[in-house]
Amino acid sequence: MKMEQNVDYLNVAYGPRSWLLSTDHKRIAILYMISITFFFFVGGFFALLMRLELLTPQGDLVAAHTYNELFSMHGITMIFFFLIPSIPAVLGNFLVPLMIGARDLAFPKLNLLSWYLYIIGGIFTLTAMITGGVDTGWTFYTPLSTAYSTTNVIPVVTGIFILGFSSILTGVNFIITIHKMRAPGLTWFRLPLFIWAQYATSIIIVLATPVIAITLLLLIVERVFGVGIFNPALGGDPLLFQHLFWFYSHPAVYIMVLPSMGVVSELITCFARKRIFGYYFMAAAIMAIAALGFLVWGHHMFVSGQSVYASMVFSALSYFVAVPSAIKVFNWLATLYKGSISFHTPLLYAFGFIGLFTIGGLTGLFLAALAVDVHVTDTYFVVAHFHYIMVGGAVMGYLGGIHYWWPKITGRLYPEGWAKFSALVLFVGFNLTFFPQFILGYLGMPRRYHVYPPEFQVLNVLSTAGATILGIGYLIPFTYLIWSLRRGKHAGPNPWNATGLEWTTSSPPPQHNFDKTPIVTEGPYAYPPFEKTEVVHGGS
Amino acid sequence: MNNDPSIRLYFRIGIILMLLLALTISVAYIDLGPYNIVIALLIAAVKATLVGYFFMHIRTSPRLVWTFAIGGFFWLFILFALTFSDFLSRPI
Amino acid sequence: MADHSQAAHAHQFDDIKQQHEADSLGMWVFLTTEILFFGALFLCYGIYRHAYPDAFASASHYMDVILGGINTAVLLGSSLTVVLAVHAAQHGERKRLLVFLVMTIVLGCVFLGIKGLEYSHKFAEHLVPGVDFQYAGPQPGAAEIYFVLYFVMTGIHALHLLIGIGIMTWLAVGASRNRYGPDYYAPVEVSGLYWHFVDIIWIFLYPMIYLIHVYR
Amino acid sequence: MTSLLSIFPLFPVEASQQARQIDELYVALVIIASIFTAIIFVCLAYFAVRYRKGSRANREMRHPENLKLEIAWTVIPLIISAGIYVWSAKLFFDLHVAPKNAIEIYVVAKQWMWKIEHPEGNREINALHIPVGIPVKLVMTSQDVIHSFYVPAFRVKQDVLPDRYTTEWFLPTKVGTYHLFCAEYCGTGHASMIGTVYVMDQADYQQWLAGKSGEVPLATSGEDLFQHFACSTCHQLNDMGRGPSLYGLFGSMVRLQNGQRVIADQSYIRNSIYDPGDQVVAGYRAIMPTFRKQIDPDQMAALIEYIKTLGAPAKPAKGTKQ
Ligand code: HEA
Ligand code: HEA
Ligand code: HEC
Ligand code: CUA
Ligand SMILES: [Cu+2]
Repeated sequence: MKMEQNVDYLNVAYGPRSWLLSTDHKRIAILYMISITFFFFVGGFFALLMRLELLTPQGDLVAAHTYNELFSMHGITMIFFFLIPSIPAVLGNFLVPLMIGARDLAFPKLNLLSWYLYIIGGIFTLTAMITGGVDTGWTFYTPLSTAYSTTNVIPVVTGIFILGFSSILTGVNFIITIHKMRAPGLTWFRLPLFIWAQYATSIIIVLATPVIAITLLLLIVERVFGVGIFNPALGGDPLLFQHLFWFYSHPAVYIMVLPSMGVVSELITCFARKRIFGYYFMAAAIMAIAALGFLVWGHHMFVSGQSVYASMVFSALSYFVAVPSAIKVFNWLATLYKGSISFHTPLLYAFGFIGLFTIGGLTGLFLAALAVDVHVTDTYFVVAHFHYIMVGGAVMGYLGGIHYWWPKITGRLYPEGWAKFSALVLFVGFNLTFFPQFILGYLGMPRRYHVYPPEFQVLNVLSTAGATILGIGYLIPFTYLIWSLRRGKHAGPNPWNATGLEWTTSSPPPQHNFDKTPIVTEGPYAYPPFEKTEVVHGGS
Repeated sequence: MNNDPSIRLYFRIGIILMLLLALTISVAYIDLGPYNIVIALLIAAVKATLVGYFFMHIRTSPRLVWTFAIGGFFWLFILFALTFSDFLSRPI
Repeated sequence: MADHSQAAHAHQFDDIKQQHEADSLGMWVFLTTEILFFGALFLCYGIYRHAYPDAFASASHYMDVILGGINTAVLLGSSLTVVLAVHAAQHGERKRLLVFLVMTIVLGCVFLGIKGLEYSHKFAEHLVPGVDFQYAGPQPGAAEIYFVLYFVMTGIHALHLLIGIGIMTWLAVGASRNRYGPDYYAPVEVSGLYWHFVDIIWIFLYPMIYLIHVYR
Repeated sequence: MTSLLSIFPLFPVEASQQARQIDELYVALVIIASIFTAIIFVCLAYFAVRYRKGSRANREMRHPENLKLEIAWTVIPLIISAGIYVWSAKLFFDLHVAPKNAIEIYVVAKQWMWKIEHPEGNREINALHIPVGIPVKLVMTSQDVIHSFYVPAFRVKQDVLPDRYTTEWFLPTKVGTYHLFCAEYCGTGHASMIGTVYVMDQADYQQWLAGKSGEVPLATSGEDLFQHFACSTCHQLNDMGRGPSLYGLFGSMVRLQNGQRVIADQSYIRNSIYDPGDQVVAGYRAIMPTFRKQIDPDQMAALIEYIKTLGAPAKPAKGTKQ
């Protein structure tokens, strides 16, 4: 075993320069992982304060204005600085070249630039938050954001604007890499679904992000110069802002969830030791979600004063995007059917994803139902819906992926017992936090309220209790994953006996990923028949 | 100057572009009611297509390039179509 | 042998051909984002022109159709010089490459000069929203939106052009050092794509901004 | 069971006609969602146990494709969705067509309060008194940012925008007091921009209207404003003045200079006064000055109510004077 001490991407070079100037996609992925974890805890910290305030109907912990800043900054950090970059910039960055048998992304320097843009954007936004905050909600609706808010709107928005370019660079990079750098024999329909998901996500990023960029730029212009692009008092139309905002932000929700779906497909097949059911439908569904996702943004504007006919069109289209999601859920189930399922932590997260995404998605149908949305829009029902998908779905998928590829990334195994325990804590805490919010919402409790009528208190207390459990649940993996860096068992190249090119190279992979370019001769998920599952390959 | 056929093509396209520019300016001075903008944008589209097709070599590019070029405009069309579907059917 | 033969491919690619294809596709994908970037502005323009047709028409009378026309011609001309530069690079005609690059830079600067002139007129006429806006015509509010969009759209376009000039200068320096040749001209070609795109944007901006009801 | 529901209610009170209908749709959705969730959770659990590694289950099915299944789970959700869509769209459309006999009440929102103006002249703040059994239509605008008028018990909500009228209607069916919330985030005081809706029976309502004596009906104060701002110098009884006569204007079809035709509703009149240049009546010159600075939203409501009283549409050919 001593011979195994070969050079990998982690020990080729040491020192901050070797990281901060690295163009190795694997190192950049680590940089991203550290940064988004930081922002996740910042966002979670805001969430905890919010939940504490909501323990009682009165505003006793923080003042109205502070509370408004809390949810704005919570939403902004979580969406823009955590969830959107989470899977693409960390797992995608690490795995896309590995999974397609390439030595790196097509444009490694742009990749590094993308991280720097992320950091610059983050510093802008973070500084602005610390030095005065922002209180517009993550949606920045005009004219509140341009003419009335007295907070640091401009620096925050500038930060997000810069971040947009970081996103775009990652997207362009992935698209070109997947098009041009696949290993010999790796045809499109031999790609793992994770790659399909990254590809679709990148397409969305590339087509949607420029629109939010220009919209935020116009917002800045309007605020700085006091002109009226979106301000009705000066002849503008605030609904135009909302259209432009949601043209990005609805597709953005698929930027957040598609990569998770890709992860889940990998996890399910690996731990059911079975080929994915309906591979072609799964790939097609991913692309369909990406494309149809662009047609439904108006469902955020049913009561905004948008024309009734437009609302009806957007509602109908929203149902179309639900269908490919249904296809995915059922195909995952069918993959488990007659599998040989072993319950490692990643699979628990995958189960969590499927269950919670289903609930979140189905309640999305409530919101897309026009008349019901009139009642529940801007209430906690919406808050519950999107946390179910984003926290219950996307974040679970991210954690599942982190656990699954942790051995590949670090060469170490995480402690299985603790990991299972924390997955359970998260699941319980999550449901306790957000299920009561569905009821609250239907009862009519508006969102973005820091004081509320006393009859809503019981459910709010439950929710806060859940959030506490959830917070602890997040601290456990944070702790043991760091612990495992030094103390974890050595993993070996393929601890899960998984298929996929990333498992054919050593863990952690060498600097240029593969000793020689792999040649692909079969489709993905070619799991051996069950009798032979004991066979361990790789090793050497 | 050599007489490489593609150079001659480039110059020819250049001249056509200038002629279209002249056309678009002169048409603008005629009152065609709502059709002025239609014609102006049509001419612009033709010019853009010429630049794209010949100068940017879409003509000889792989299909993928076509896809991205057209895809961008198609998505722009989506943005326009659905946004205008709101503004044109108001108020109700 | 000329310098360019040393142009080895970057480590992540298999060969120079793959690298070239990746570079050019990368630029196309980037241009796709640019279509939507400007497209969203065009949408704002479309919405407000639809809402305030008369105000836009009267406000556009403050534009100088001739200067705008000259600028269009300048940019169209620069597209021609760029494509000739790409052609020269491809065929290893080093001197002509340099000449066309310099011509492109000059034309780009002429465009910006004229644009600057027009901007200065707007300042003189108090037609700069947010800074100094006094508008005598009807519907000043809507007219102000027109001018905001005018400045934002042409401003961002000018910024793109400025970046383009920077890239062309960098290419010209490279060309003078013989960096490009038949087997390594991707940077010239890819930058050319960008330049043409900036030209295409202007092709649309010109009629949208300048040519509204000029017959009145 | 009922007692449990009264301690932990799952629905707000149903106090309007719409509330009932929306709750029905909601319950249907809950049932559909529960069925799907149940199917998925049961399958997950069952497969997890049955096909756990090492279990002695029959695993013969090596073909991970099945077109029929795929089509089934594409088409079934599609059909269900279509059903939900039609149902909800129908209700939604009805939410936007107020009955003709609805009382029209003006709502002006500002950071952070609701101002209500009844046609009878009664004004109230953060409170809305209405009679039971009669449809009410709110004509709403905002003085600053976007707000949203939300009464959970009625299941209605509509954003209130600056520089524009939006409307919302409901038919209260149950006497009582209900929450009024501002549902669109509008700045610091958003959470305290709340109020109470009082649904009263007819007699109480009449008494309430009368009780606040000294109120001048909106239309009357509108008439005063009409004189005060000297509108009548241009707008006279007939079209002989410099501007068109406003008699019979409300609800009629107006031909504009640019060839469009528009219905003269509240929004149109408001726009004609604030931005006279935007929609010029055919045959007139755009000489009317804007009154944006002079007339606030409350006065606007009064003026509109006054113009509404100026006779039914009588003249067929408006905007034909040359
Ligand atoms: C990752 C994030 C994510 C995802 C994937 C989704 C997915 C969906 N969302 Fe969600 N949504 C958000 C994040 C997300 N959303 C956020 C952040 C907001 C609020 C923003 C704000 O205002 O701050 C929001 C708000 C929001 C609204 C506006 C609510 C309002 O403000 O009034 C609507 C309305 O239609 C909606 C609908 C949907 C639908 C139909 C889907 C669909 O894609 C869901 C599809 C999935 C399924 C349907 C489940 C699986 C299918 C089955 C189990 C089979 C059965 C299916 C059928 C019978 C059809 N969402
Ligand atoms: C990816 C997106 C994401 C994620 C992960 C979360 C995570 C959480 N969210 Fe978030 N949320 C949003 C996106 C997200 N949210 C958005 C977009 C909005 C809308 C904003 C708006 O209206 O504009 C919103 C709004 C929102 C509200 C509504 C506020 C309101 O309308 O008034 C609430 C209320 O309960 C809430 C709660 C939570 C909780 C309890 C978590 C938990 O999952 C968080 C758990 C994590 C932790 C608790 C971190 C653990 C850390 C510690 C314990 C250490 C302490 C920290 C330090 C020492 C620095 N969120
Ligand atoms: C200087 C003369 C003048 C004054 C003063 C004036 N108006 Fe007008 N108004 C006009 C003219 C001319 C038109 C038709 C052209 C147009 O639509 O702008 C008009 C149009 C209107 C219309 C649309 C009528 C239609 O037939 O569609 C309304 C409503 C209106 N005015 C209300 C008012 C009110 C209320 C006031 C006072 C607060 C007022 N006007 C003051 C000249 C005037
Ligand atoms: Cu007013 Cu919220
Ligand atoms: Cu959405």
